[in-house]
Amino acid sequence: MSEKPEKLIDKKGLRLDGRKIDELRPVKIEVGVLSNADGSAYIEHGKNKILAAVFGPREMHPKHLSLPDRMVLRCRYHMAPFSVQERKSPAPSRREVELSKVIREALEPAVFVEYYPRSGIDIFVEVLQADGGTRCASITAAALAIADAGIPMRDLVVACAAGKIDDKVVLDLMDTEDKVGVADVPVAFMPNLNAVTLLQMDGILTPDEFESAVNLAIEGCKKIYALQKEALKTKYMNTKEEVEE
Amino acid sequence: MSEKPEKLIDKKGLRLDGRKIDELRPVKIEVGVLSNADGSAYIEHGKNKILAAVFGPREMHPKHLSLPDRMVLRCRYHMAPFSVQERKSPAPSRREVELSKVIREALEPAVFVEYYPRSGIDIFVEVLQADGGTRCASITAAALAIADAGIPMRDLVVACAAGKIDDKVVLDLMDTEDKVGVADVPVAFMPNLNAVTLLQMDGILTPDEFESAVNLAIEGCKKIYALQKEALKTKYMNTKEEVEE
Amino acid sequence: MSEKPEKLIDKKGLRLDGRKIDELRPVKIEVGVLSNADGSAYIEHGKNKILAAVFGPREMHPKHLSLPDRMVLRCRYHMAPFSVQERKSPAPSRREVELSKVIREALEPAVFVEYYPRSGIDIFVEVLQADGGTRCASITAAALAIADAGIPMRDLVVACAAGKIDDKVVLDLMDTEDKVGVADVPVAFMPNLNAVTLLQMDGILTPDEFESAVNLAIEGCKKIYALQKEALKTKYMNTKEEVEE
Amino acid sequence: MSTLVTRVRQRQIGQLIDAGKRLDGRGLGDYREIKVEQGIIERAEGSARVLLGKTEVLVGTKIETGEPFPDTPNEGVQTVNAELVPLASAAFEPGPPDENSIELARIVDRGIRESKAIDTAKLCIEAGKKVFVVFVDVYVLNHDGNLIDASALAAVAALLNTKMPNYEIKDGEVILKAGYTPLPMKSRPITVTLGKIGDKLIVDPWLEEEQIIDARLSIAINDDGNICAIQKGGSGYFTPKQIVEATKIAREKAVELRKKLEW
Amino acid sequence: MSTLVTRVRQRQIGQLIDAGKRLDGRGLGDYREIKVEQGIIERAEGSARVLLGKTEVLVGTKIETGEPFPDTPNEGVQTVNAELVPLASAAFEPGPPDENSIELARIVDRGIRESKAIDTAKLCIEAGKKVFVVFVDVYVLNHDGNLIDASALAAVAALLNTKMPNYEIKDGEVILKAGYTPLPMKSRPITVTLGKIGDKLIVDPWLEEEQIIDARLSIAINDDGNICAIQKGGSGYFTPKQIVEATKIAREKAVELRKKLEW
Amino acid sequence: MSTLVTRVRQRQIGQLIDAGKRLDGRGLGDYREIKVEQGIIERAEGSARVLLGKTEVLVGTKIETGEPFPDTPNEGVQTVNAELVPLASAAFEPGPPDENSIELARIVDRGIRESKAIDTAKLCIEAGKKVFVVFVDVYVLNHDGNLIDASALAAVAALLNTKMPNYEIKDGEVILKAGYTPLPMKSRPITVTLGKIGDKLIVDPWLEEEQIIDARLSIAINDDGNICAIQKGGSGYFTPKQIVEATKIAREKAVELRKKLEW
Repeated sequence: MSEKPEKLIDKKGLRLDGRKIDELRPVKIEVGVLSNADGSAYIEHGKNKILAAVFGPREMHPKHLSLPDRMVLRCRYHMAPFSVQERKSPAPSRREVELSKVIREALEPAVFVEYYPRSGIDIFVEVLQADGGTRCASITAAALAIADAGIPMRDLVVACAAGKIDDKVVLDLMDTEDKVGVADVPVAFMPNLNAVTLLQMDGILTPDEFESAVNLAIEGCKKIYALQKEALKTKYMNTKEEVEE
Repeated sequence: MSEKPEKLIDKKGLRLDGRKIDELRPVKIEVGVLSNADGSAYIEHGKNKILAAVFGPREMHPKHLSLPDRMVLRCRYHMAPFSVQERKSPAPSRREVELSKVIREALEPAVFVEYYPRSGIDIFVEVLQADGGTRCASITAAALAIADAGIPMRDLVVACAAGKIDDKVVLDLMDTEDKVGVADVPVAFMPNLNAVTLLQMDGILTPDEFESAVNLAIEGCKKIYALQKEALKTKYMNTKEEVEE
Repeated sequence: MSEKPEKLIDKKGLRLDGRKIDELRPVKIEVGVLSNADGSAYIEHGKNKILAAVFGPREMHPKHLSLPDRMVLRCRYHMAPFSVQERKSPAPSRREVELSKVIREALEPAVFVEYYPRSGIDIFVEVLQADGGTRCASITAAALAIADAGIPMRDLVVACAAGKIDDKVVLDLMDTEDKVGVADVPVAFMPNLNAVTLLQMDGILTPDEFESAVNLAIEGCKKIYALQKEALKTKYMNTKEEVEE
Repeated sequence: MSTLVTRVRQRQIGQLIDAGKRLDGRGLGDYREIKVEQGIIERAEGSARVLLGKTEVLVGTKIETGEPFPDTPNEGVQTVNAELVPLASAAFEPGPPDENSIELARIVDRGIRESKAIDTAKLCIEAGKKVFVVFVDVYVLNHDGNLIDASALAAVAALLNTKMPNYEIKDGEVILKAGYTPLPMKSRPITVTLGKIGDKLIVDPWLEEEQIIDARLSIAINDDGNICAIQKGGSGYFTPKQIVEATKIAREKAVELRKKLEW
Repeated sequence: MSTLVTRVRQRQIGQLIDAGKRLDGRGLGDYREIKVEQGIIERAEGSARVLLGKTEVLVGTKIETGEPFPDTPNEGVQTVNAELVPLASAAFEPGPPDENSIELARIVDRGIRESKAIDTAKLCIEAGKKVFVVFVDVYVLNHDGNLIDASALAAVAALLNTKMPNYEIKDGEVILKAGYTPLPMKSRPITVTLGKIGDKLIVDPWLEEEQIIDARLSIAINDDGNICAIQKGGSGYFTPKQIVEATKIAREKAVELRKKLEW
Repeated sequence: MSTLVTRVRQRQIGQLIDAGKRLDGRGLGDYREIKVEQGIIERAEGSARVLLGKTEVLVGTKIETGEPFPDTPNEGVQTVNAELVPLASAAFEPGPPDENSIELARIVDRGIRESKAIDTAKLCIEAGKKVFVVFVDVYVLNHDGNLIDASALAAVAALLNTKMPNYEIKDGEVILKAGYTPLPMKSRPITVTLGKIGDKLIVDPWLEEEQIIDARLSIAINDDGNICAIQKGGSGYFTPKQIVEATKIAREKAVELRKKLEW
């Protein structure tokens, strides 16, 4: 176990990894990385390394799970055994079951589910390395995988957390800040629709701090949104090149 | 762990809780206690607190379990984690699986299963607090829940145990008597048909003691039967009042 | 735990149980030993005691596992809890899952699966006592159970291991030789077709040693093949007698 | 109810809410009638039953000894489990916990944990080796909507009702002594759930409302009015403005609900 | 067999029994032929195979060391498991134990436990810490009816055949010594199962009879003729008078079956 | 792809191989392009990613302390697990490991174990009580055929990349010290899989070839060219002659593949 640091923000206002209070960790996104999935994306957000893949729209098995008027989304968020400090059993933990649900519910508002009645899509998220904020990075990647599968969406969904460490509201907590900090507020957002599709909170915040945290997280979301669109464009350009060759 | 008492019957012939040898614990029954179930009942038998609910008759899932010429009964006897001294895991134990089976088989002779071919009912029993004799109290409550669901029955089923403590055959063992005593004989009975639908025995009894125990248990059943019918009548009166208002 | 012997082959070239290097353990086979199975066989190979039974050809459950153009084979290799030194949990181990697969794949080449489209057979193998080489003895017995069920086969499948103990390549390793020895090479064979249908290896062998081991195992197979055919004939004779009586 | 009747009724519920009204006569910000009974399961170390309209939740607590987590060697352990007992609804099936019961348990757990309601530092018997483990078992007995608030309230009520055995330590063994002490509690978090229908927020949605809300937001509020846990659920969204509005409503309603615990 | 043939045959079996006869020529109170073989699995600490007509059950025992139960710190542990092995019947499926195999195991267990057949006090190695655990694994190899009696008989036969390792204790560790001692046994309970068809009781119902009986009653009888466990099964009932009659028959048949163990 | 197209294509693949050619231009004895990247998961004690054509496998290792097996009290423990992650193929479903992932794990495990690749004697902390446990988790990320060779190669690459924490023992407790040591390795086994189509053997079958091969043979070859593990798979057979031929090819290809580890 690593020791708990006394201070998470130094005198210059910088955090353990040198970031400013409202600064994101480096984010790297790639779309269309897996050949068998209908859509896929890979994200590195800080030291998080996450793969997302989408299969479908396809027939549901078992059939009785399908719905006559809409497409069903299923989602599995899963951590690789080697993604964390202590080896994680591959069997899904209660935390993974809950996160699978909230991630699905964060993505669902973006999808035109009524276009594909009686069918379903499966969204698989694999956390290859975890560094705090995996649910947010998972949503960012999964939304791109859905788009990459050619499924019509109202908007991309992008996610980022804000939180409180020491006595400050800060953007995008990394692992140690998440564990030692005061509060964590993950937010998923559809920028074009001004819609929050995931909101959770752990810890203690005053109402004002909470409002600041939500706003800061949304600012972070908007920055990552630009990277999402960039990654989609890159994929599209490459595909176009391949076709034109 | 509580210490084992040396004597379960005192010089006056009274038991640890002051009861006489052939005396029942206090029994309180209420019918129609849950709004979502098709039928339900609640029983307090001594310190046992048990809820029973019935759903159906309804289509069976999976369908291949249904029968062309009769209704299928399913039963789940389950103990709440906080119902016993040491917390019980919510996963069904082997004991709970066995009791689910014998309770189902104790109720089945009372139900006109041939009236509802291709359908099924689910009987759910939840022991909220256990005090010895839960299977008997469960049957007493479950039979009422079936009746409350409007399912035609040959008779109610009522259950009560007799047993041997110290050197006497006694009625209705409570927790300590069950654990420290010599033998326990739970009996379920349909009084109008003179039919024993559950019979188990643990411990050692001579043939004569066994016969006395069965007869004593049946006497106990008959007393509780009166309370069962009272509870049904109360439910019916209340419903009637509601309708007439 | 028994202690590890220093030498597995003595000066006379004899093994711990007095066998010569290329000598099989005693093998006893009986066909048609279970009345409810469609086909069955019992084998004692050394101290291995193994029952195999076949049910089918019959409809598959669940149906979606069936194939339009062929019969499906399913196989379960399972060890009785009391079959080994330390009690084995009855839940299937990873080893049992793997062996179920390789045994199935060793038997499948012998069966005219195309004769029974949309149907399946279940092959159940129960190891009542284990003594090294259970997978081979299981295959030998299971092939007979398939034949006993009247399912058309290209040839019987027979299996036997060779291996290396001390510095010699030897036939048919028993328990201690398997655990302490250098390498084990189980082989399943269809003699009429010169076809190896199971081949595994543990341990370290030079290419030459490996080739010798495979050839020696095949020699062993051929000897057991004669006993297999004898057992089938005995079953057939008895059945004929019964019919003629 | 047939599907057609259901749809007509759902439209009606939606239209009423649009007009600021509810089918059962409540205002948008009103809870159904709430009853809290504490101490009804004598075998449990603590217990409480909450009736929220027809929604009924029973919570029992058990206290056992166990090992602390490696990163908090001086603190007792809190563990919350929720069972959607099949007699509570035709929609609940027996079997291992599904995502709904796991989410419910984790929301209840987080409300208690993040508000530091249990003084876990006082539950340490021997640092790094032996601590008290508090099991909180949420038992949903009748489902008529808003299980989260009913469960969270019943859990805190049961904890406030929980007694710990007195003990002393002899030769590293825990020896129980006569008498009991109340479980040391530091706060009483209240969870308030709001549903969003169109641009309206409603408090305490009941079963039929739950079927038509776009999304829900469950907000745990501490004794001092601070926010200590949030969970958004459902396949819809909230605007940032609605979120701020929801926290305001939650803080007001929490004061109201917390009074039920002072009975 | 087609359903029609089955029904005709079932009616025939029923009519015969009504007339005091059985399809296979037995009287109502007769067992099928019984064979008991002990000690056939050398790797097991004890074993026995019972053939009851075509019903075949193999029981193996294993002895290991383990912890005693907290409420019986000075006693060894007995644990019974039953597997309805899929090769025994087309109706048995592989997988975790279902209610039938669990009930079978618990009936066999209760017969042995309640009659105090195993002298568990002699299986204590170190009070409260280490005792011998006796695993009794019931393995049903062919199912032709009345698995309960065959399994119970095979279990007792296997226990009578069980050898315990000699040992001494050095520095709290169990050291195995040469040689074996028989497992200490105090009684030989026999379980007798009766089926009820209409107002008739039959002993040892075989597979086809099991399909038409209203209910069954399994009664464990101790060496001294006392009753030590009972289990009613099936969806029918017994009258109180039938129950008394059944115990009488069971006591008689138990004497007969127990002789199979004296071989 | 429609079934008809699939069949036409399969016939084409088969005919080409019969003529000594492959659809993707490879010779029968050629591997697809192989890329090995080591150390890409910083949180893991070791890791490697192997690309075999489009087949992608990630292996991570973790090192923890645990108990040795009773029969090897002085040796560390190696344990291999394989997950056919559902994003790797529409044919993979989430859930507990099926027979394919268990077989894959056991083949990878056997290659490492039987070649004594890990020097387990150096992983003993306290004989009989505490040893290092090496977890090797095989994570299949994209399935385009021949998972066995890709997984086995990635596993060895990850082990070669694995660092062990430095430690000292104080009062029976393991105290971690600064710095790391490479995991002690004694050999680098390479597994080569051959498919049989008719009387032809092909190396490294990809997904579409896997669907038409009669059987496969996976052969693990040690640094010195000896054979250390074999697994036949699939519903077909090999002649004894083909087996000998296969081992020859495997020994040649192993030399080629092992070079990928020396990067």
